[in-house]
Amino acid sequence: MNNAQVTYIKPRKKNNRLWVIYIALALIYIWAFSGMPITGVKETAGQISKAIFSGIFSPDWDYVYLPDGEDLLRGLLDTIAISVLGTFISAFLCIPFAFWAASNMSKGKATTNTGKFLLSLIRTFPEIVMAIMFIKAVGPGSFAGVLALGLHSIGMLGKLFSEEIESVDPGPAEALTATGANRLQILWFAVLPQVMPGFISYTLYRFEINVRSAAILGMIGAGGIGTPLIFALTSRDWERVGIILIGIIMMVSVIDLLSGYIRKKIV
Amino acid sequence: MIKQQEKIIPTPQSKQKLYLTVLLMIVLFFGSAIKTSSSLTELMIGIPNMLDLLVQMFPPNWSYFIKIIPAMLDTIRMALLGTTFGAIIAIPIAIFSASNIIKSTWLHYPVRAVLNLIRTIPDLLLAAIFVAIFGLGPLPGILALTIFSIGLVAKLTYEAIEAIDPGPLEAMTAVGANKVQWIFFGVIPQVLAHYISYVLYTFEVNIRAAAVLGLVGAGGIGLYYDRTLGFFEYDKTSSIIIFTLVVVLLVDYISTTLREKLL
Amino acid sequence: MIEFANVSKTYPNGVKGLNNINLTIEKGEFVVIVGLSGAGKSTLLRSINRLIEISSGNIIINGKSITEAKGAQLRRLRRDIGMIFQSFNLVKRSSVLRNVLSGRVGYHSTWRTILGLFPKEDMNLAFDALHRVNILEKAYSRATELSGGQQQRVSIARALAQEAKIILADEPVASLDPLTTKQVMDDLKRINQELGITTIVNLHFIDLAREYATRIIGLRAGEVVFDGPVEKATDEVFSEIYGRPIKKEELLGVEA
Amino acid sequence: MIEFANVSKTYPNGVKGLNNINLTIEKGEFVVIVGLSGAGKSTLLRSINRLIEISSGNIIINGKSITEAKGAQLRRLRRDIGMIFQSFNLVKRSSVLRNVLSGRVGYHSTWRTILGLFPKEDMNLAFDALHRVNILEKAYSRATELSGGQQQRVSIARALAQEAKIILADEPVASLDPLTTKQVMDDLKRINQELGITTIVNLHFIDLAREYATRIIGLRAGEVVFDGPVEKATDEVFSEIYGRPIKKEELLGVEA
Amino acid sequence: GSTKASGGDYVPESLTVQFVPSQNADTLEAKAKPLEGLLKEKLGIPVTVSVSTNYNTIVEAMASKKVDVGFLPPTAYVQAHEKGAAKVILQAQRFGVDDETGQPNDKLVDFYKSMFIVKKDSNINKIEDLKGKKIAFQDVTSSAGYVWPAAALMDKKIDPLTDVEGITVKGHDQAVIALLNGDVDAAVIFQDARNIVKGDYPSVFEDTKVIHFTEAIPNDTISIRSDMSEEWVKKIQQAFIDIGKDEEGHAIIKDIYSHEGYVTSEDKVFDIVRDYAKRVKTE
Ligand SMILES: Nc1ncnc2c1ncn2[C@@H]1O[C@H](COP(=O)(O)OP(=O)(O)OP(=O)(O)O)[C@@H](O)[C@H]1O
Ligand SMILES: Nc1ncnc2c1ncn2[C@@H]1O[C@H](COP(=O)(O)OP(=O)(O)OP(=O)(O)O)[C@@H](O)[C@H]1O
Ligand SMILES: [Mg+2]
Ligand SMILES: [Mg+2]
Repeated sequence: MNNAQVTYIKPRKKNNRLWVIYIALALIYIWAFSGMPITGVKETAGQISKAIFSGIFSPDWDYVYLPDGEDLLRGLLDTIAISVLGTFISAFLCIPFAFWAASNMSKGKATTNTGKFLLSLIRTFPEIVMAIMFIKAVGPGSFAGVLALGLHSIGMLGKLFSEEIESVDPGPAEALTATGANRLQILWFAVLPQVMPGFISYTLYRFEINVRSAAILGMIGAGGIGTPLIFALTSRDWERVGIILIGIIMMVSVIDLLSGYIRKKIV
Repeated sequence: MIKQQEKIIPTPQSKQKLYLTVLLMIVLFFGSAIKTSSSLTELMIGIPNMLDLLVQMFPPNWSYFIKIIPAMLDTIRMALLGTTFGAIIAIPIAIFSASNIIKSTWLHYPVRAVLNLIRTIPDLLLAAIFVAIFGLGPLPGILALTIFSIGLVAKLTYEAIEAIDPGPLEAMTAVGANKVQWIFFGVIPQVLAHYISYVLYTFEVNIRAAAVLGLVGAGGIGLYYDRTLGFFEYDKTSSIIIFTLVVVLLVDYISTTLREKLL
Repeated sequence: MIEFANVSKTYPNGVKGLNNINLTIEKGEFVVIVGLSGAGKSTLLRSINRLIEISSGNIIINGKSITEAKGAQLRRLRRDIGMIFQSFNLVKRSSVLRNVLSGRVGYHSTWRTILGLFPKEDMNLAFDALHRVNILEKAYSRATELSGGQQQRVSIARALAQEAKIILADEPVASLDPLTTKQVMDDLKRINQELGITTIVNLHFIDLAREYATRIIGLRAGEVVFDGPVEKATDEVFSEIYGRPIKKEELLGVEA
Repeated sequence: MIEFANVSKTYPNGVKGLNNINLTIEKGEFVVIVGLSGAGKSTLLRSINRLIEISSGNIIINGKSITEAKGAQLRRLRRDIGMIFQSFNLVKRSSVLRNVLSGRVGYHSTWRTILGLFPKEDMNLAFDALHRVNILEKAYSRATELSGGQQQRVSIARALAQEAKIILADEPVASLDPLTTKQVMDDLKRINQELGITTIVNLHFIDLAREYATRIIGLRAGEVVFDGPVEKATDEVFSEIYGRPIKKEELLGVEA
Repeated sequence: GSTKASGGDYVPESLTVQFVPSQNADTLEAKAKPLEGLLKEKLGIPVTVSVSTNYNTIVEAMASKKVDVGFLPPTAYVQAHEKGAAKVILQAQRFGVDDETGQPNDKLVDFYKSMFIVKKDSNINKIEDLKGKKIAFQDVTSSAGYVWPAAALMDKKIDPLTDVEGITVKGHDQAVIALLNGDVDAAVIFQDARNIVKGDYPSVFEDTKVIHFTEAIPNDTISIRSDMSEEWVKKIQQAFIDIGKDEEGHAIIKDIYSHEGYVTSEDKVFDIVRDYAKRVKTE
């Protein structure tokens, strides 16, 4: 083969534009760092943190099970029930929002943007304000916690779901379009099978976050392990904190293992 | 036409597993509903009470905006640093947690366990420890946000890594790339967009939920939520929400433009 | 009948995929489109069922403009056009059968299809189609578990099951062995002849084109550079289509 | 020299991809592997550079067992084997050039490559390779913006830039037009002859196989059913490979 | 205060009680069941007790009639009363705290105090010295952590917002630690929050000194929804008082809430809270 003269033109990138961005970023970071005083380690650091850690590492095992209730095991069980239901609610309710906000699913930027805006709004609405709203509606207790979690999680799940939808392979949807399928059919046959692993994986992740949000629920008397945790923390009862943490970590790890297993089965 | 193979319609796999899963889901759902004494009718009856609160939130107290600007700037600043540090530390953790990159379970299980631990530590405890070590102020706040960001970014990123197209990885294996090259040429281009999006999301979460900053005496916007709720001044609460929303949308806008430009 | 009237397509990045195409394809024709890689073959095919929006012009199918069609009407038009994709476009995670059945959704109500309640005849159609491309035994496998050629065949089965009036095939045999190639092309030809289904195929093989086509259209850089019955598509014509004289031995298969 | 000793591969779902393969391929050979879709061609090819782990047996490349190789040694062995994939395996979001350059990473230190500091010669090699497959002008496009054939060519360019001692090509011309096909096959042949690079190609075209191969291996259901010089690969042999007599007119291109 | 909150005709068929822990409790348990049992026994109707750490939610829940009885801190009670959501029926009693040692004494009181502490070796010895100094406060909604101390400052003509550098911390324990760390020059805490930190920092009493005690702050209330019938108000009042006197009951409320007993109370007692709220600038 005669190797003809190889000529190539390196395309001119929009370098000047990029520079503006880099400089702006640098300025923002300089501003941010300027507000961060360098403080040394405190004299009391050793003593207090030693007290904290030695407390946490000698957990209050008695608390695991108390015959008259309100112990670690029952707290964790309550927490799981709240998170399961909250997660179910949000995982279902967020799906329409997610499709609404996904740029490759809705026609026109305006639709997508309103969807994204709504999700941002839900996310910005603090969990505690939602909790107050639901306590007014159904009274304090686990149900209010479930609702607050369920509604609040829509914001995050909706966002993550919509991004998952945005990254699907358009090929199968194209094929369905070509067979004359309507939008719902395209979603069902071409999009859902592709996004399902992502959806499930995000839902499981959110479930895990919800388990940990127990602390927020605890504040409003929703039961679960959050209330005793906050009480233990504010009264600096580190042994109690220690055992509760162990409980939560074990629970989260089990959930993580299970979700890893489930994901492997479905991906 | 060519004579074809015999037409034997194969039998589908048993759906037992699917049915079992669905059944388990239903049991979980209703079990939890009973355990938490949830009732839809109760919610329906209570909705007017709920709206009562929303009504009190309007109109927002616009003049409160000016008051919270410094706190908001502080929050943004600390959130920015916390997110940045967290996002950087999250990279190796995410890579070591991904089972399609690190094949040996001996490595990614311990790393994931550490990650679980990081994600489980409650804000209050982090605050107590960091305040004890560094005293009050922005530094413990930033550190607490860093820890939180590591958990969020690393978890989401490693799951994104596990879902990438294995084709290019195969190609990189075939050219004899070492692990680092394999990651840079096969993995990173595929997850970069995801990673950036998760980092920006974490930044947003840090701005919204910077209550931990209040716990360590670093001020921030979380304090104002407590204050306005404590005084039942819902019009002010709503103006904080709106302000936060504006900031979040702004960050979102800037980040999408940036992403389009850089990727 | 498919009519192209002054059809042009410019991609967002400025590449001109099609440049002022005017064509009329009659019912029952077996058209093969040839051209270099990047000539615009896929673009032309995909504009027929409006998988890509053309930039200007109009495409009329059996008297109805698909360019202007909307909603249910557009879906109806598309249902009658089957497509075999160059890159298969299978739902990787779904079973082969489900992929094939997805070709039938245009015929049923949304709810029925979503609940998976396809009528018995549809199931038979799907199994028939799979049988015809020789992968019936893989009906319940996931699409990921198939070899390249097997995936291509699933994609063909989907189009067959659709019972369309027009079939568009974008390099349907690119990954197939000669036997299956022959079988697929024969099948396309047979349904073309027996049922009078208009068939438009993108092909890279000149000899296959000559063997099966009733008409050959040559594309170059988005323009039609040849359009005529297969007898007129001489070697000189192919030279013209491919942009430079083709030596005898370069024509694949015309004796090594 | 590539030696297969009693190589078998069973996929986790029980499908037998390869069944007790014994082969020796000498340096400088141009081997074409033919067989029905699903016969195990890809499996065979991919076991050579150990992209799939074989279930039993041993594969020895130039005296070193790749089956037993580890770490740097395995990488070194792989660096010397270029591969062209059936499904391209490009990083869709990266530029064409970066995809091609990724073929060079085995030659340089980690830091150099991740910082993108490829030496001038590597850049030239990459541009040369792109030029050779006629898509130099797309060097800075993203892989997603290319047509199917163009993507295939990028994948070929990557393997060319790798300057390997063995090239494995899994249906390298499936999506290419005859001109580019010819060019690519010629290129493969040329580097095979000039540089003595052992080349193993999966092909579906009997005539292409006959034209380019020095040796043809026929696979059926994971077993070698023919192995011999191209002269011996008569039509009867192909019938055998494809599992039933092939009529004259079914051999693609042997006169339509 | 308004009087519309008195007298109603609501007769409960079951009772929802919510408890918000008082700031100045040194041991706390997040337990509801024991009190639930005691009340059920005394009242003869089903009772549910829950604990919350946020008094906004309990006030709102009382306002929308989702909670019948709430243990409210004084400031929260005043706000609930203003919303017409609650009226006070009882106040909790605790043992007083010895000003010298910071340890509980055996006087039953229905008020507590807040105090200013500084490091032992500090040259700040009285309120006036605090001008221009860094002080750890709680959030401005806190009686002991902000309102009462701020009033004390204002008595000495020191503006709590401008004349001192206030740092808001969360938790009285954090205020003590901030002081020990030297992050602040003084801290305001309830009497005597140093006990919480003692476990982690045993020498806290030796290393700090008190420079000022504030006026008395009324103890937590037990408040009841405003439309509760007179008869039931009496019944509930009596039930709580009985629990405090009953041996078993006393042990439980002491153990869990560090309450010693309950005495009847009236809205007037909380006028001082309203006065302070009016006087003290929060923004
Ligand atoms: N989405 C796209 N964005 C930008 N340019 C595109 C896009 N798709 C195709 N092109 C360009 O349009 C031209 C025609 O592409 P097309 O896919 O129609 O070619 P083709 O004839 O089908 O080629 P092949 O035989 O390789 O499949 C090519 O130059 C290609 O690079
Ligand atoms: N990952 C996998 N899991 C299970 N079975 C597989 C997998 N990959 C391939 N197979 C099966 O192994 C057999 C051989 O596949 P292979 O990909 O080697 O065929 P091939 O000869 O390359 O076919 P084609 O010409 O269609 O590409 C096929 O029956 C296929 O279904
Ligand atoms: Mg094409
Ligand atoms: Mg193959």
